[in-house]
Amino acid sequence: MNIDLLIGVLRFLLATTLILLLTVPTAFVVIQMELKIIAGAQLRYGPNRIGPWGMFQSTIHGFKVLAKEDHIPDQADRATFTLAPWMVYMAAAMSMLVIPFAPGAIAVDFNIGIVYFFAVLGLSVVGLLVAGWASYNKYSLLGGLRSAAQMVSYEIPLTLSVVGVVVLAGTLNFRELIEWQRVHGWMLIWQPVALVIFYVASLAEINRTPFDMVEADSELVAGPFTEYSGMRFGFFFFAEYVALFIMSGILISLFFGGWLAPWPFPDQLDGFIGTIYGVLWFFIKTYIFIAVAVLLRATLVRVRVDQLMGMAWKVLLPLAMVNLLVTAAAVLVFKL
Amino acid sequence: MALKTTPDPQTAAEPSMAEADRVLTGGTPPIVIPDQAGDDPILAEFGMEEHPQGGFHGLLEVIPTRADIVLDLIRANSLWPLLSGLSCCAIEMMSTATSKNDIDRFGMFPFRASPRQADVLIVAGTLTTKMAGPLVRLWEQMPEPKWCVAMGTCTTSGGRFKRSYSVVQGVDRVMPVDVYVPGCPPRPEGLIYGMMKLQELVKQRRGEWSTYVDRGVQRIDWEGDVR
Amino acid sequence: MTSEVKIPDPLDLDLDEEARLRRVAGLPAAKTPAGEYAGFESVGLPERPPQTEREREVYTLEEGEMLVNMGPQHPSTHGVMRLVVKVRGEVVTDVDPVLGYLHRGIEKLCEEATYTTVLTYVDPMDYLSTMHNEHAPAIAFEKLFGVTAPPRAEYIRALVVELNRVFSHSLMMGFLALDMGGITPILYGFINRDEIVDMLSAISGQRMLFNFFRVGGVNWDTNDEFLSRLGTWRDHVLKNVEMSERVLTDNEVFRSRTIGMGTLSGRDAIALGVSGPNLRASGVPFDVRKAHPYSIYPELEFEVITQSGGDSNARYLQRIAEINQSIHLIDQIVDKMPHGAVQAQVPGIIRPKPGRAYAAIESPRGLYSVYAISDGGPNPYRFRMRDPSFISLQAIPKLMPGRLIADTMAVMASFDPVMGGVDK
Amino acid sequence: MTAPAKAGALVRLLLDRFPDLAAGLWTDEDTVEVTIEGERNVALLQVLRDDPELNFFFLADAAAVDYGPTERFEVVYHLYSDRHPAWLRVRARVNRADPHIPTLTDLWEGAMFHEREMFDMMGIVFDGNRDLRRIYMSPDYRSFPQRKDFLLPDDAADSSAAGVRPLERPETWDLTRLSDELAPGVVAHAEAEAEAKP
Repeated sequence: MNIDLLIGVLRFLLATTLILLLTVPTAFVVIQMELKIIAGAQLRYGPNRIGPWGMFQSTIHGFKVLAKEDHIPDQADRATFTLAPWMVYMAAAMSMLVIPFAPGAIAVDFNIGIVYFFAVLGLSVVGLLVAGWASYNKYSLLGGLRSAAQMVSYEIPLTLSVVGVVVLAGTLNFRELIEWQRVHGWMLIWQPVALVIFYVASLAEINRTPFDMVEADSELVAGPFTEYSGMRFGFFFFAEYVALFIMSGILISLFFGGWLAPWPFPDQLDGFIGTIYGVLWFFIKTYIFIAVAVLLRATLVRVRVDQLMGMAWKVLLPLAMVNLLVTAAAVLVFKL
Repeated sequence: MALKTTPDPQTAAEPSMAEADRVLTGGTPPIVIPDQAGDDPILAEFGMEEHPQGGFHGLLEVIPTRADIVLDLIRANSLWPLLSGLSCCAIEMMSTATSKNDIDRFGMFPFRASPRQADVLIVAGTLTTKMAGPLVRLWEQMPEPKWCVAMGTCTTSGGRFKRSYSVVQGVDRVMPVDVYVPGCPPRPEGLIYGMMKLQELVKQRRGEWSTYVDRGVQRIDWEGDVR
Repeated sequence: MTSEVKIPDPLDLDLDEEARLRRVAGLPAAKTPAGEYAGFESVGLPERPPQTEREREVYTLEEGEMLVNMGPQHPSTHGVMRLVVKVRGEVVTDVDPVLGYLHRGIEKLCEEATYTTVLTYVDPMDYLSTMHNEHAPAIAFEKLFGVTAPPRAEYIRALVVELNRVFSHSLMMGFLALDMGGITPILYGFINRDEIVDMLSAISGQRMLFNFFRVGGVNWDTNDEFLSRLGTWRDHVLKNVEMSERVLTDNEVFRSRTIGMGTLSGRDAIALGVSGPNLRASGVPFDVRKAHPYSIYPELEFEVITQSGGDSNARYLQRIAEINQSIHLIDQIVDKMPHGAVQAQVPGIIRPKPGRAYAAIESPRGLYSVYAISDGGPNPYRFRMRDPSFISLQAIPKLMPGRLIADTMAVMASFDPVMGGVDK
Repeated sequence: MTAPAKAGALVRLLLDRFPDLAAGLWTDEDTVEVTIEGERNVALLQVLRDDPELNFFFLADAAAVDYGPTERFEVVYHLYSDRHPAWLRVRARVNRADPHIPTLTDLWEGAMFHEREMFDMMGIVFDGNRDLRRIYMSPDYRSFPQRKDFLLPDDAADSSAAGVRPLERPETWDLTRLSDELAPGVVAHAEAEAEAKP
C-alpha cells in the first residue's frame, strides 16, 4: 500500500466532507443576502429581529424547513420522489469540489477541472426532471419539462463560451487558468464576448430571474418543487442558492482572475497567508456577482419560455460559435 | 390567540376525574403511570416504560422536549404564510408585506405559493360555501406544524354577510383557527399584531407534541351543511 | 382577434408517435372510451355530463391535450377565480373561467337593506375602487328620491373618486409586473396606495371600505389632516408612479412580453362588453364621464385618452395616462371647490316613490352601473350592479388560444379584474 | 345633479321606426324606456344596434327583475349610443311560469356572462345560448337566489326552499329542470317542520 495514495485518499475524504459542510453556511449567507438586498430594492428593512441586523434570519428559515413534516403525496412515485432532491443537491455540492478558492484551497485539483465542472453541473437537470415527473402534479410536470428544455439548451452556449477561454489559456485546470491570468491579465480583457454569453447562460442554467422559468411562481405555483415540503424542499432550496454561489465563483475564476487581487503586488504572498488572502478576494468578488444576480431578480420581469429558447439557439449559440472561431484563429495566427 | 375549544360530544357526556383535573390544572394533562412497569423489554432495560400518551417519559422525554423548545423558538421566528387571499382582506394582507408595514422584519415574509411549503394559512376575506372545500383542501395539504389566522370579521363570524345565502358563517366551522383578527378589514398593523400573538402561541407551546395532532377543536366535515 | 404571429410550440408532441407508444406500453388512449368528457375528472370535478355545448367543447380532450386547473387558489388569479386551461404542451388551446368562489350575494342582501345600508353593502364589491362602488348607488338613489347633493358634496365626491382611481391604476401596474415575475413594482404601487388610503381614511374614518357616500351628500367635510396630506401627496405622487415606470415601461423584457399580447380590436371589445381603460386602449373613445356626464364632470376640462394598440402594453400605458389625467382633474377640483354644506336634508329612513333609476359611472375598470327599482318601501325592490371586470373577463377565453401559459396570466393582469366585483 | 331632459329626438325616432312601442314608452331625465314582449328582443335590439341613426352599439347592462311569484320576470337591457344623449332601457317581459327568452349572444358576444348570471340567479332560460350554465353557484345548486320567493336565512321557514338552507350539496346534476317543484327530500323535511310547529 502506497503511503502517498493513502494520504491522497484521506485528503480527498477530508476535502469532500469540508465541501459538503461548507454548502450549508454558503446557502445561508446567499439567502440572507437575497432577503436583505431585495428588501433594500423595495424600500423595506428586511429581516431585522433575529441576531444583529437580522443576520441569522436565513439560518432560522433553514432549520425551520428541516423540522417540518415531510410529506409524500399518495400518487407520487416514492423512490424517485425521494431521490430527486438528493440528485439536485449532490450535483451542486459535487461541482463545488473543483472551485478554486485560493492557492492550496482547492478540494480536488483536477487537470480536467473545467470539463468535470460542466459534466457534473448538468446532472441537476436530471434531478429537476425527475422531481417534476415523480410529483404527480401538472405544475410540477410542466416545470420539470421546462427545466429540461431550458438547461439542456443553455448548456451548449455556456460550454462553447468557455472553450474560447480554454483555447486561449491552453489548460483545463482552474489553478493553471488563474496562474495564466496572473501573467496575462484577467480573461475579461481577452474574452469579453465570452463573458457576456457565459453570464447570460449561467443565469439561465441556475434558473435565476429573468430566466426563472422553472419555478415560475406566478404561472406554475412552484414548478417541480410544488409538491415538496419539509427537508426535501429545503434541499432544493439550498441547492438553488449553492448553485448561484458556484456559478458566481466559476465566473470570477474564468474571467475575473479568481483569487487574484485587482493589483499584482501581494500576490507573491504564499503559504498560509497567501491562502487567506486569496480566499478573501475570492469571496469578495463572488459575493459582488451574487449581489448583482439578486438585484436583477428585484428588477427584471421574467421572459417567456419561447423567448428564452429563441435566445439560446438564435443569439447565444451563433455568437459563441463566432467567438470560438475568432479566438482559435487568433491563437493560430498570433501564436499566443 | 383564542384557542376555541369544543368538547367532543361523546367524551363530554361523561366527564371523568382526569378530565376534571385537566380543567382545574389549566390544561396540562395528568401523567398517569401504568401499574405494571417494563412492558417493553427494550425500555425496561433503561428503567423506563411507555408513556400513556404514546410518547416516553423519564430520561428520554427530556431530550426531545428541550429540543422542541428550541424548535418552537425557531418556528415562531420563521412563519411563512400561504399566498392565498380570498377577498378585500387580501389587499391589506399584501399591504402588511409592503414597504410601510414590512412583515419581513419578523421573518414572516416569503409568501409561499404552494401550500406544501407554508406554515400559516391567513384566511383573508369572506369564505363562501363554494370556496370552503378548496380552502379546507389547502389546509390539509399544508404540512405540520401549521397554524391558521382568521383575518377580518367575515372570516371570523360572517360579518356583514351574516344573512347571505352563500357565505360560511365563520371559518372555524370548517377548520381550526389559532388567532382571530377582527376588523373589516383589519389594518395591516392589526394583522401584524395578530401574527405576533401567533408567535407567542407558538413559543408557549413548549414542545407539547399532542398539540400537533389534537388542537382541541372539533373538526367539522365541510361537505355537509357548513353554515 | 389574435395577431397573425404564429408561436412555435416548444414542446410539441407527435400525436401518432404518442398513440403508438401508448399502444406498445399497453396504456389506454388519451381519450376515454366513453369519449367526450374526459376532462372533468382531471380537474377535480366529479364525473357528470356536460351541461352545454361550450362545456362539452372545453372538457373534451384531443390527443396530446391536458387540462391544467389554475385556481381557485393560485398566485396570479387575482383572488379566487379558477381558470381551467386546456393546453397542448405549453400552448393554450382553450380557457374556461370558473367564477363564483367569492359570490356573496350582495345584490340580494341589498334588496333587504335600507337605502343607507346599501351603501355599506356595496363597499366590498370591487375592493380596489370602493369610492366608485358607492358613487353609482348614491346617484341612483338621489334620482329615485328626488334630492340633489349640495355642490361642495359633489366636488368632494369627485375628489375622492379620482384619488381612488389613482391608487387603483398604480396597483394595476404592480400586479401586471408581479404576474410576469417582477416583484418590485407592486411595492412601489403600494407606497402610492398607502399614501392615498391614509388620506382617504383621514376624511372618511375607514382605511379600505370607506363608506363615505350618503344619499344626498357625503359623510364628512374635508378636514385639516386630509388637506395637509393632499398637499404633500401632490408633490410626490408622480415620483412614485415614475419609480414603477422606470422599472417597467422601457424594459426590453417587459415590452417583449406585453407588445402584441392579447390584442383586442375595438369592434371585438365592444361586442364583448369590455369597457373603461381596456376599451379605450383599443382605440374606442368611450368614457362615461364624457358620454353621460354625471356629478361635476361637465364643469371640468379633460379629454378622453385612447391608445391605438389594443394589446397589454397599450392597456398598461392607458393606465399611466389616466393617472396623469386624474391628477390633472384633482388639481381642477381643488381649485374650484366651493364652500357650503356637504349633505342635503334627507330623512333617516328614505322611502322614495315607486320608480326606476339607472346610474352609470366610470370606475377604474370601466362602466359600473346601478339599476335600482323602488316599490315605495324603505329598501330597494331590485338592486342590480353591473361590474365592469365581470364583463371584461369574457375577453380572456377569446384572446388566449394559441398563446402560452405564461401569457394567460400576463394578459389577464392587463385587464385588471378584481374578483370581489366579478363575483359580487 | 341630473341632466335636463334630452330625449325628444330619440323618442320621435323610435316612434317613427316602431309605432307600436308608444304604449310602453316612458321617459326620465336621461333615460328613454320601452317595454316589449320577450320574444321581440332580438329583432328590436338588432334594429337599434344597426340602424345608423339610432346606433346603440354598446350593451351597457342586462339585468333580470322578478316582479313576484304571481307576476312576471323582466329582462332589462340598457343601451348606449353616441348619437343620443340618453340611455335607452328596453324592458322585455318574460312569463314567470315558463321563463324562456331568445338569447342576445348573437348580437353581442358580451351578453354571455349577463345571461349566465340571469340564469343562475333567476332561472331564466335563454334559448340559443351555447353556454347556459351556472356561473356563481356551483353546478349542483338547485335554487335561484334572486327570485323574490327565495328568502334569506332569517325568513327561511317561509321560503319555497322550505326551511332547508340553500347550500351547495351534491343532490342532482339535472339543471334542465326549472320548475319550482320541490325535491322529495325537501318536501319531507318541510312536512316534518310543519308538524313540529304547534
